[in-house]
Amino acid sequence: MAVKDAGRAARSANRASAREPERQADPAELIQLLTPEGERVEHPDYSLEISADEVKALYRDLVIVRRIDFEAIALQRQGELGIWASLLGQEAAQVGAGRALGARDMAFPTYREHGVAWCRGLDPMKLLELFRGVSHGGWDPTAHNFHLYTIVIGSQTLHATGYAMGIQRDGAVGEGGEAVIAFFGDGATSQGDVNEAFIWASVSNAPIVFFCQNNQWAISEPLERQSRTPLYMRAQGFGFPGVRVDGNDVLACLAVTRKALQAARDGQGPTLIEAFTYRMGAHTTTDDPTRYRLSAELEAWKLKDPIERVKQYLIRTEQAEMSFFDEVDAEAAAVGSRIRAGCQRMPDPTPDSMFDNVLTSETPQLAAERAEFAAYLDSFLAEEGAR
Amino acid sequence: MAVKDAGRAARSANRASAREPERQADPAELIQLLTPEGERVEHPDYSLEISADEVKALYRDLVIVRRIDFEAIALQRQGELGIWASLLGQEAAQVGAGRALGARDMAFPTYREHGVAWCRGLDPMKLLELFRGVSHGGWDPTAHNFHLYTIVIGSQTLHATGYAMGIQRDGAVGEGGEAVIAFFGDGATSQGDVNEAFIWASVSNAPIVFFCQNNQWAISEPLERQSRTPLYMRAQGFGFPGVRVDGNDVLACLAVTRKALQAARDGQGPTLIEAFTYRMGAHTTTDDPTRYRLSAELEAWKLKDPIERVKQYLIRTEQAEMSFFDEVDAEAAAVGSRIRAGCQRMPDPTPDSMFDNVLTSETPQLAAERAEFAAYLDSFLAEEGAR
Amino acid sequence: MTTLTLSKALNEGLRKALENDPKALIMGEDVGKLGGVFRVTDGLQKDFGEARVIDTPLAESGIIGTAIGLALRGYRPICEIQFDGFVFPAFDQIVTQLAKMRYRSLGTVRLPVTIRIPFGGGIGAVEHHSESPEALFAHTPGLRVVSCGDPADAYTMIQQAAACDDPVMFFEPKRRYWDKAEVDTDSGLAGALPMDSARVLVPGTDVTVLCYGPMVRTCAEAAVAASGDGKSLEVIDLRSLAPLDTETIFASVRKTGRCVVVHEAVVTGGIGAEIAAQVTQECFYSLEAPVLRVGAYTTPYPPSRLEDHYLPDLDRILDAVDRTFAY
Amino acid sequence: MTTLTLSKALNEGLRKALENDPKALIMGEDVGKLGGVFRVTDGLQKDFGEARVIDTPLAESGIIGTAIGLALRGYRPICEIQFDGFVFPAFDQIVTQLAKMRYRSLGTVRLPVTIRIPFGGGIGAVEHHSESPEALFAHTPGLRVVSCGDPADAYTMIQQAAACDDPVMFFEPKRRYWDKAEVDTDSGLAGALPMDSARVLVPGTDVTVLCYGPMVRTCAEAAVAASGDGKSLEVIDLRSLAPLDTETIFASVRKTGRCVVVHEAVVTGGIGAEIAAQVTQECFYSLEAPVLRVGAYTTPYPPSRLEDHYLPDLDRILDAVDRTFAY
Ligand SMILES: Cc1ncc(C[n+]2csc(CCOP(=O)(O)OP(=O)(O)O)c2C)c(N)n1
Ligand SMILES: Cc1ncc(C[n+]2csc(CCOP(=O)(O)OP(=O)(O)O)c2C)c(N)n1
Ligand SMILES: [Mg+2]
Ligand SMILES: [Mg+2]
Repeated sequence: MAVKDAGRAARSANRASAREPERQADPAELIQLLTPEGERVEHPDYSLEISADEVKALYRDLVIVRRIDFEAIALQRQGELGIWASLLGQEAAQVGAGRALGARDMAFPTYREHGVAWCRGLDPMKLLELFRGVSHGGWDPTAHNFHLYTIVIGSQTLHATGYAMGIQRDGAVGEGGEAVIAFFGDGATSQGDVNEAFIWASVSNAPIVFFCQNNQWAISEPLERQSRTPLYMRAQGFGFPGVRVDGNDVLACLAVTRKALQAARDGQGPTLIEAFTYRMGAHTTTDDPTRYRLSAELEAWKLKDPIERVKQYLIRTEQAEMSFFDEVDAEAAAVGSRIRAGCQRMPDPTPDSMFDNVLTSETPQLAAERAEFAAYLDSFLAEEGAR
Repeated sequence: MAVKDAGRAARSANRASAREPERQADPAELIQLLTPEGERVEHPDYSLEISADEVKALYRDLVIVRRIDFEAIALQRQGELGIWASLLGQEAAQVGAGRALGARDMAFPTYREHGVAWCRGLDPMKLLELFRGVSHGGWDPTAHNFHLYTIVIGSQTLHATGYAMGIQRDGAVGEGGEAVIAFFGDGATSQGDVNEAFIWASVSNAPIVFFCQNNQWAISEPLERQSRTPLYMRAQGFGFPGVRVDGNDVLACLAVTRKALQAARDGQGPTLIEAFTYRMGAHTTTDDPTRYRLSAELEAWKLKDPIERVKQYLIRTEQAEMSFFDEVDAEAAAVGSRIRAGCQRMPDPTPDSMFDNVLTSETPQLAAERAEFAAYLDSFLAEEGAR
Repeated sequence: MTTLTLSKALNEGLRKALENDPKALIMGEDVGKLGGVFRVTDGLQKDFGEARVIDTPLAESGIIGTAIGLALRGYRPICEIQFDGFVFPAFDQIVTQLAKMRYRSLGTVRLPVTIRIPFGGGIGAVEHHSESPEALFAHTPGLRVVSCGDPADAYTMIQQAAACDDPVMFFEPKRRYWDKAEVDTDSGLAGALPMDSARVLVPGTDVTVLCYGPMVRTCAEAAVAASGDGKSLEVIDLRSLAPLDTETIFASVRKTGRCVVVHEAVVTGGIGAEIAAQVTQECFYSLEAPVLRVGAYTTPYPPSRLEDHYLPDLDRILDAVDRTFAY
Repeated sequence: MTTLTLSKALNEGLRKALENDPKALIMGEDVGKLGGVFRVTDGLQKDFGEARVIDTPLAESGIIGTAIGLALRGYRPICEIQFDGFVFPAFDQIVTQLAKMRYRSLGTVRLPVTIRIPFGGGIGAVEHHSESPEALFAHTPGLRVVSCGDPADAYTMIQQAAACDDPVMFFEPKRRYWDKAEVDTDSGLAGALPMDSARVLVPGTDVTVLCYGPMVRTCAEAAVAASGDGKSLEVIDLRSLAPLDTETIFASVRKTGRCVVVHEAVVTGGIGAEIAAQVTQECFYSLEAPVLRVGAYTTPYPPSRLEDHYLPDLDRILDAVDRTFAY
C-alpha cells in the first residue's frame, strides 16, 4: 500500500521530469561532412581539404582498429583476455580525433580509446596486456604522447587540464604551440572531476580540447540519466565553445577536432566537442545489453556505420579500386593474426615484479616483504624438491 | 634566470587568459526593483505587490540581522567567540531569500546565512554556540526547516537536492507543493559537488532553488579565479534557468526567489539564482582583506548598501515615520544586548558530552572509553582532595 | 531453507527491506534494468518502481550526497557503489557529512544510509576493481563497518543494515557472490545474531584465526587442512569491523594464546593492526606469540595475473599459523 | 642560525625549493596575495610570479588532479590543502591516481607532487579544522607520509619533500606554526637527516615514547616531567609515518622494554595500531608491557571548548607511561 503510494509519487515525479529525452541529434546542430550514404557535404564553418590518399589512409585506420577490436573480443571469449571494452561503432570519432593530433600534442584516453592508441602509434599488444591482466598499462606516456588508460571515470580530464597548464608555463602556446586532448564519455560528464576540469581549463584558458564520445550509454544508463540538454551545451555555461559533431563521420571529426586543437594551440583556450555516436557492442565483454536496450536501436545505428560510408564515398567518387579494399582487409587480417598470436604467447609477469615501482626507491619495509615472499616461494620449491 | 623564463611564460599565459574580468553586473541582466537611491523600479518579469507594512518588516529584518552580526564581531574581539563569519553587505540577499520561503520549504545554508536563520526563526544563540565552540550547530533542522550549517564547501547542495528528491517521492510537488533552497557562495561553484547537484537536480527535475550569493570573493580569491562567465549562466548548460538579481536589493531578491520557489513547487524543476552582492567585511574575523583587495572597491559598494536604500524608499514614499526607524533601532539594540549577555553566560558543555551522539546506540568500546575518561578525570579530583 | 548464492541472498534481503519499509530506497549506477553489474538488485526496479530503485547519474559523491538528503527527508537509502575502487569520489561525503551529521546535530539527525560495496579481489579484474578499503572507514568514528562471509549472513545482515538507524558501510565479498549455501528466508530478524557480533565459525583450541568477508571461507578451509596436521584452529568471522566484537575475540585468544588475523587488505595500517594492538593490550599475559597478520603486501593491487601471489591464501594462512608456534 | 617560527621556516624552505628548481610550483586556495591562511606562502607569489605560485579555483580534487597533470609535464607542484578536513574532496585523486600512477606505468612515470596539509587541533577552531587524517594515507601504498615537529625540521623536510620524486603527504602541525626555534638556513640538504628517518629527540632508558607533529613538543615536555619522578623516557620523533623507521623504533624498544605511542588522531585504526602490531611482533621477548596508545577517543572531533579533553596532553601521556609500569 505505502509502497504503492511511493510508486505513484514516483511516477508523478517521473512525469514531472519527462522532458523529451534528447537522443536524436538535431541535424541543424550536428556537424557533418560525410552522410551515412557516403555523400560529401559542405559545412560553412568546417571546410576540409582532403586528398584521396588521405581519405584512404583514414579508411585503413578505421578498418584496422575495428579488426583489432574484433580480435580482442574473440581473445576474451577464448579466455586469453580477462575483459575487453569494445570501441565498435566509435571508430570514426577516435580515428578522426586521433589523426587530428600533431606529434607534439598530448592525448589523455579513457579505457576505450583503442582507435586513438592506434593513431598515436601505440602497439596494440600494450592494450592487450592491460585487459589480459599482465599489466595496468605500463607503457611510457611520453613515447607516443599518449597517456595511460584511466579507469576511474573522469579523473584524466583534470590530468589533461594540468598538463595543458604546463604547456602554458613552458610558453608553448601561440606560434607552433602544443595542445592537449582529453577523452571521456557521456556518463563521465556527471562526475565532479570533469566539471572541475571545465572550470580550471576555462579560468586558466588552457590549450585543451575536451572530446566527449557520447555513445548514448553509460553501461545500462541512457543519456537522460546524465543530462536533459545536449552535452555540448555544457561548455557555454563555463565560458568556452561547445560543438556537436557526427561521431560516425570521420571527416567531420577530423575537421572539428583539428580546428579546436588549432584554437587551443593559438591560445584561444578550451573547446568541448561532443561526438554524437553509438556504442554498437556491449559495454564490455562481461556486459549484456539485451537487459536494458532494444535491438531496434542498434539496427537504426547500423545504417550510420562509420566505415561503410567512407567505403561508399571512395567507390562513388572512384577514388579507390576494389583492390584497395582487399589490400586493407588483408592488412587488417595480418594485424589481427599478429596480435592473436602475440596474445597467446604473452607471458605472465614474474611474481616478484609485483613489488616493483611502488616508489622511486624501495623502502626497507617493502624490501623485507619482497625477501619474505621470495623465501616463502622457495619453501614450496624446497618441498617439491623433497618429494 | 629559468625562474625569469617561467615568469615570462606565466605572464603570457596570464595574458592569454585575460578575458575582461566579469565583475560589474551588466544592468541589462541584473534584476532590480529598488535602486541604490531607493527608487522603486519595475521589471517586466518580476512584478511585486508589496504593502508598506511588508516593506517595513523587511527593513526590520535587515537592521536586526546586521545588528546580530555586529554584536557577534564584537563578541569575537572580546574573546567570547572563537571566530565569526560576517554577513555584512549580504543582508538583502539573505532576508529576501529567507522571507520568500514558505513554512514547509526547507533551507540548506552554508556557514554565513545568519540572515536566513533569523527569517526561519532560529535563535541566534544557536549560531553563537557554533562560533564559540560550544557545539557544531546542534539545532534540530526540522524545528525551523533550516538545516545545520555546512562548512565543507558545496556539500550541502547535494543534501538539498536529495531532500528535494524526497519531496518528489512524497508526492509533495504540484498543488500546495514544497520546495528546497540551497545556499552557497561564488567560490563554491568550482566544487564538483555543486556541479553534481546541478546535474542531479536537472535530471530528476527536483523542486529546488540554488541560491548563490556572489559576494565577489572566496576569502582572497576574486570571482575571476572561479569563472570567466557570469555565474548565473552556468545553469543553461545544465538545462535549467539561471537569473542574476541585485543581491543588495531585498525586494528583487524576494520577488525572484518567490518566483523560483513557486516554479519548483509547481514541478517546473530547479532554478539558479545568482545574487550579485558584496562581502563588505572580512571573510571571517581572522581574515585580513587589506592583503588582497583595495578599499576603493568597498567604498563603491557602500553606495549600494542594502539597508540604506530601503530606508530612503520608506522615507521618500512616506511609508514610515522617523519614529519607526528609532523603534527598529531600539529593537535591534535589545536583540543585541540579549545575545551579548546570553553569550557571556553561555556555559561550556560537560566534558563527558563529547562521547554523546556518535551512533544511535553507544558501542561497548565507546562506553569503555567514556568510563576510562571519567575515571581519569576523577583521579585528578582525588589528587586535589588528597592535597 | 532454500539454496542461494551470496548475491541472490543479498537480492532477497534487499527485497525484504523494500517490502518491510516503504521508506527504504535503493540507489546507484545501473541498479535498475541491469540489476547491478553483479545482479544484486536484479528485478527490484521492476517490482518497486523507479522512485524506489533509483538509477543515478554517474557520480559517487552525488549518490551519497543525495542519499544524505533523502535520509534527512525521512527515507532510508541503500546505496550501491559499483566497485570498491570507486568509493573514493564519495569519500568526502561519507567522512565529513554522513559520519558526522548525527554528532554535529547533537543527535537530532539520524542518517539511516547503507552503502553497499563489492570488495576484494580474486576475480581477475582490471585495476580499481579489487580493492579492500574497509580500514579507512573503520578509522572514521560515526560509521558502522560490516562484512558478510556467506549467503546466510548476507541475507540477514543486509536487512539489519537497512534497518539500522546509523550509517552502515556494507562490504560484500565480490569473489564469493557465486558461493551457494542454505538460507532460511522464512525466519525474520528477531532471533538473528546482531550485525555487530562476531561468530565463532569453527571452534578450536590452539590458534585463534580472525577473518571477515572473502577470507572466511579460506580460513575455514585452512582449519580443515590444519586439523590434518593436528592443529586445532578457532576460526572467527568478525562480521563487524567497527565496532569490533572484542569480547568474542579476547575470550578466544585468552583460550588459545595465539592469534592470526587474515584479510585481503594491505597489512600495513589494516584492520589487523588495530586487532593486534588491542589483543596484545588485553590478552598480554595469555599470549604465547605475537599476533601475526596475513594480508596484502605494501603495494598497490597488482595486475590480476599476479593476484594469487598478492592475496592471502590457504598456504599463507597455514604458514602464519606455523610461525605462531615458532615463538 | 636565525630564530624562526615553524610557519616562517616552512616559508623559507618553500622559497629555497622555488629558487633551486625552476620547475617547482606552489598551488592552492589563497596561496597568492594572502600567502595562505597561515601565511606559509607569504610573499612567494610576489617574488616568483603567478605562474609559479598559483591561486587555484576552490576545489581540492581539481588542485590535486591538475597537479598530477603538471607533474606529467615535468613540473613539481607543491599543493596546499587549506585545512586537514578539506583534503577529502581530493581523496580520490590522491589514492587512485597520485599513489598508483608510478606502479601503473611500470615506473615510466614519476609524480613529484607534495601535498602540504596543516593538521591537528588545539587552536580553538570550528568543525573540520582540527582533523588528523594521516593514517588514511599511511594505509595507501605509493605515498610517502611525513610530518615535522619543529621549525628546523620544517625547514629541511619541506625541501626534501619538494626534491623527492615520489608523492609526499606533508603534515604540518598547525598549532605549532607559531613555535619559535633556531634554524640553520645556510646549511643545504646535503648533511641533513633523511626525510624518512626517525630522530631520537630525548634519549632515555625506561620507556620509549613515539610521536610526531604536534605531539613532539608535548612528549618532550612529558619527558622532563617524568624525569622529575625518576622515570627516563626516550622520546622519538617519527617524522616519517610511511615508511616507518622501524630500525630506530625497534632498537629503542628492545632497550627500554616499554613503548607508548602518542598522536592526536583517533586511536582506533591510527598509526599507533600499526606501530603496536609491528613492535609486538619484532620485540616480543623484550616487551615488559603491551604497547600503549594515547590519542583521540573514537568520536568525531568535538566542539573546540572540549578539545583539551579530547586531545592527548602531558598528563595523559604520563598516565600511559605509569600504566606501562603496572604490567
Ligand atoms: C568513478 C567510477 N565509477 C564507476 C565506474 C564503473 N564504470 C566503468 S565504465 C562506466 C560507464 C561509463 O560511461 P561513459 O562515461 O559514457 O563511457 P563509455 O563506457 O560509454 O565509453 C562505469 C559506471 C568507474 N569506472 N569509475
Ligand atoms: C572543501 C573546502 N575547502 C576549503 C574550505 C576553506 N574555505 C572556507 S570558506 C572558503 C571560501 C568560500 O568562498 P565562497 O564560496 O565564495 O563563500 P563566501 O565565504 O564568500 O560566503 C574557503 C576556501 C572549506 N571550508 N571547504
Ligand atoms: Mg557512454
Ligand atoms: Mg564568496
